[in-house]
Amino acid sequence: MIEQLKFDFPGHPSPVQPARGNACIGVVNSGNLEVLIESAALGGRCEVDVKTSANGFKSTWAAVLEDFFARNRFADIKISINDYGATPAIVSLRLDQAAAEIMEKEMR
Amino acid sequence: MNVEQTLDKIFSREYKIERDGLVISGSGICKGRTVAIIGTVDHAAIGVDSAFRLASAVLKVIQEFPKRPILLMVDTQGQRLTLQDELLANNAYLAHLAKCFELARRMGHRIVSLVYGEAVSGGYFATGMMAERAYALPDAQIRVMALDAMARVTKIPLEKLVELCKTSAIFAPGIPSFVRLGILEDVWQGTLEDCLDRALRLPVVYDNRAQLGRERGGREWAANVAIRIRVSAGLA
Amino acid sequence: MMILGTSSGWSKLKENRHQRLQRAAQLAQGKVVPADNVVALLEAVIEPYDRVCIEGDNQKHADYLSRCLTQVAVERIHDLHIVQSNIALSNHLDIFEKGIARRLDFCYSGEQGARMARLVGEGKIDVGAIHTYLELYGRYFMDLTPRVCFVAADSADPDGNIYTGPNTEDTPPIVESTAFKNGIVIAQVNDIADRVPRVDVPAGWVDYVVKSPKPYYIEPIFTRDPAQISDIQVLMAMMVIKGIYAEYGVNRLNHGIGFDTAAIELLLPTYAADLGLKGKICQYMMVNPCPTLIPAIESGFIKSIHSAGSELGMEKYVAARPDVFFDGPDGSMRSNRTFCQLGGHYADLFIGSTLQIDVDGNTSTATLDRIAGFGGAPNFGSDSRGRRHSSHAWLKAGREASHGSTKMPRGRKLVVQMVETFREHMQPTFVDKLDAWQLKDDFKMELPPVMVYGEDLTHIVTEEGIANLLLCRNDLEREQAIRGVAGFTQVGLARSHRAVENLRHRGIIRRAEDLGIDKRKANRGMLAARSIKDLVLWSGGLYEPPKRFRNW
Amino acid sequence: MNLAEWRTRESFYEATARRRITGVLDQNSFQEILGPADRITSPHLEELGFPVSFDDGVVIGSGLLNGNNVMIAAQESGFMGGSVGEVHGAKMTGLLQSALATKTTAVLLLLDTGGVRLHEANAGLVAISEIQRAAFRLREAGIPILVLIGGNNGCYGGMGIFARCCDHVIMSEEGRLSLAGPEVIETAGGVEEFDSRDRALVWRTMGGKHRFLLGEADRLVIDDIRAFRAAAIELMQKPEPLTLESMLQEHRRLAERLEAYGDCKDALEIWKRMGIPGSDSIPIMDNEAFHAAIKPYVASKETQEKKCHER
Repeated sequence: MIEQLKFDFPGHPSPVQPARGNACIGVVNSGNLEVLIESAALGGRCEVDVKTSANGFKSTWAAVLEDFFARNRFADIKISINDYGATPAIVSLRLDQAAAEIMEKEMR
Repeated sequence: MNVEQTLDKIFSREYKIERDGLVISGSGICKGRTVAIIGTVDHAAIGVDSAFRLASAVLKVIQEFPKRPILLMVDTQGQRLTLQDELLANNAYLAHLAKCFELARRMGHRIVSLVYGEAVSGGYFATGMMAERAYALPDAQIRVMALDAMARVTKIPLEKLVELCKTSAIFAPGIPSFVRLGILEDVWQGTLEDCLDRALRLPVVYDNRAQLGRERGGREWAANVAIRIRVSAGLA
Repeated sequence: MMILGTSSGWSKLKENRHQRLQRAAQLAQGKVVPADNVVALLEAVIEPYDRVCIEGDNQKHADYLSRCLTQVAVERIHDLHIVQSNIALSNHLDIFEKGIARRLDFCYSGEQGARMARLVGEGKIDVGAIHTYLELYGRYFMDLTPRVCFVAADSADPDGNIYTGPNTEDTPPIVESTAFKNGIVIAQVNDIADRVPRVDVPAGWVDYVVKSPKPYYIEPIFTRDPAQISDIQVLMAMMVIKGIYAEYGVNRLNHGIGFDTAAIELLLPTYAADLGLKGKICQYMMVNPCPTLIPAIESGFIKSIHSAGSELGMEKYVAARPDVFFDGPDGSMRSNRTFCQLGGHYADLFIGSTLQIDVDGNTSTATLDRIAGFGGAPNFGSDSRGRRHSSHAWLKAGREASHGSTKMPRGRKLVVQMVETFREHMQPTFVDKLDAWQLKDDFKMELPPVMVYGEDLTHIVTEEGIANLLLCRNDLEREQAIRGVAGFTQVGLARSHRAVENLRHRGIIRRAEDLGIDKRKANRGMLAARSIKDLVLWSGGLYEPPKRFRNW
Repeated sequence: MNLAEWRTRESFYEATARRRITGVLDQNSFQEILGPADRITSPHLEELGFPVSFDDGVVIGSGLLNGNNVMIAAQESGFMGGSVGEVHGAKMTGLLQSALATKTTAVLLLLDTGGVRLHEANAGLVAISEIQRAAFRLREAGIPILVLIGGNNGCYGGMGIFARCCDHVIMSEEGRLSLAGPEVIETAGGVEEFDSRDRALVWRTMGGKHRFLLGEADRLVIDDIRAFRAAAIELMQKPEPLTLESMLQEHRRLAERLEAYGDCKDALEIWKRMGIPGSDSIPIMDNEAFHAAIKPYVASKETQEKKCHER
């Protein structure tokens, strides 16, 4: 069954400005995930919605996401994830790719 | 009912068919209108040879009897599952058949299909589902895959599938599902002669299945998504 | 002459051997035994409580002979002591289930590990010890000398000269230990020919030759499809090349057989070449002819490879590259696990993957409910204390380990474990306690099955970076260095952030960015081959992959 | 092999649906329709407790191909085997309908699919039929549909039939185009009928080279996104007529195939019968060598049809 997790992070006080409205990275297949990153009016905060087929890893998700927001100066960003049992290494990689992608004007 | 018994009822015995392997072709008279008959028998597994024969029959009607309506009699267990069929590209033979039906439609032939035996997956897709309007007899069998096989492939427990089948037409085998999704226009009951006659009197449609599916509450997304796309593309 | 000794009869083994041969006299024509006579032959030449060695390698198996052994009458032949490096086939264990054999000394049991565990639990197998390859071969000549051995080979001539084919593997120590201690040597061959292409075992050492109904069982176990290498593995491989191979100038090494090291091999012609490392790293390798080595060989990276065994599909390629591989006068490869293990033990670096690493750096591939063993990895993956020759890499590692102490200069072997912090299904690689301890208790072993001991381990590479354990000054630092690359596992989360930052500052932990590696460039596009077909193209069509690896 | 040249290639087989699209189209020209942010996911997968994808495994939109307006769809290889469910299918049908309304130069379909998504069996089957119907309307209007096949799933089931209902098929050697998959045939007829683990057999039965040799693919290209793009540019303004004449031609071609190879049990026999010297080594030839080897013996689909026509 799919577990739904929601996380909320304070935005960065001097955030970077995304070049695009959204970007989507990754594929929902076994051991992988899809990350949709969007600009959203969230009063400066950041939100993450996770739907995952691997249940019981909330604290791991929290740690991975915390680390991600510590690396990136984001505010007013919404991230939505469809996960099919990816490891934290893959999750971090896809998050970084999504973050880089939304900062680029054109889609590669 | 076998094919002869069914045709007896539709055409009040005024028909003539030839059998070539698992393929039949011929014509009958329904309420004074001559209708071409093309179809398969004996739960045909459709391989390259049968697909080719069906296409020959369609092309013959197009060439010899312009605008004659076609009744497509369906009894198929699906495509034939052999290496040799795939080696010769069974998909190409079935595509060729589909294109022949499309050509017939363009050239003014009404096409009505009737599942009188069984209809399974790719075999139905390339035959009965090519018709302008598709019908079935009440005791016919239609499915994409049997539930136990589906459970095996999708790794969903069989009990769960059986339970979901009670409410969802999306994967439940059987005629009611295919009606609710708009794949079948209707089930023929009562006098079959009248049924065919009525079907041939309906206005020409191109593809009303998504709309029917939505009206009948079987599937909403097909119609809605197509509309949303047209909106997104700035067309509506 | 005065006789001081008390014993008489110094040739009992020889006399006993003669009796055995006599019993089997009717079953052979010369040395050739028809396949149908093999069960009777085994009943004639084997005696209860004998020590029997069955050739079970990584590649070739005396599978027909071992199957025949399951068919002997248990009232005639029982309580055998089997010595065998690799328990790979179900019939290897059937003989224990039936009571034909009882005691077992071995190295590796792989896929049979779970059944082995069950039989040990039921008291059907009495395990002497789980060895490394070199240990077991050594004991063939010490206290575990076989009375009878079964070997497998490609062909034999009617006199009994044997050609092993490219998979010589374990045959030499098995035959030599048996034949020179008056044992019985039985060879299963795929073919009996008038002349063999080359003589790998002289006829004089061989007693019986059997043409098996089917060729010996062989699996392409070292073939890694580049299509399955992930971006993360590419990233880790880039870190290894830049952060370890280039840093130490590693030229003589052994690679494990996983996808991680396959990624390194496939980055040599691209990433490593771009870094100008050709001719500076990876010139001499002790490794099976893994197909993923082809691009590096073809681009001139690798000068020489010695192999423990061959690999299915690589025969023509290996034969066409005699400057790189060890090929016989007949043109085909000659492998030898003993020498490959020996060379690898004295090389400058071992790198491979593992399933678990604890906070002391002990690693293990043992999993619960299985008794598997490690084969050759512990010999490759340990410091060679007897080494007396120097090299740049060895001395540099030694200097790092000595922390500037000037007393006695000495080198260190680089022993690297390359892992992702989580395996599939979110199994953490880093753990507080290895499953090996549980296994030790469950099966009442004397030692937990550890593959690489922490004291031998010098580097850990994960997607998070490289931990150089040589530079750690004490156990506390070492533990933090390990935690510092353990990612989001519990072990990793329990790190001291301050300590880890300090280690990073001192270059003990190095992240991709510290090494100047752009993570976004770490993708499969860097690989010199992305599919088996690419490998075939690199080989000019010489590599003939088994059918199951093809998509063309 | 020239490593420098090889390194400039970008594998179509390995690329995601989005990357295939942006690589095939003119740079920066792709405009996605109903993208991930619209979150049109499959309600049926969700109900069954399976992970969903924001685009339900198919990316659709418009863009430019060599400066011409085209519409394009690409199935995502990794999501549910590229299978067609209700939403997935409706997106493709809607795209084709929009292409008809906007009269684009061509439609490109990058298919990578096992066919019907069994989790949505009935809805998936009719979805493919609706895609097909919409495609026929487009062809009637003279707008060519190009099918590109070179992904991991090949193109099977109803979509395999559909692909050959379009104007042109462009394949790589890695691509497969067929109806029933190897595993399905093995399940039905046993391993003696079809050993699905024998991948060489799978590819010489269903793969790009054999399909090209039979005339089932118009172009056989190397596994490089740019090669697919070049072939698409070449064919995008060449609609295939669907007329009585063209159908009779195709009918004759298929009759000849049955006649010539109907008794063959392996592609190797067919290739031998085609008279290609060294046909046994066809699987191992690179694209260039393959085209050179077969040229004198196998007419392209176009010339085959021309020949039929002349008769």
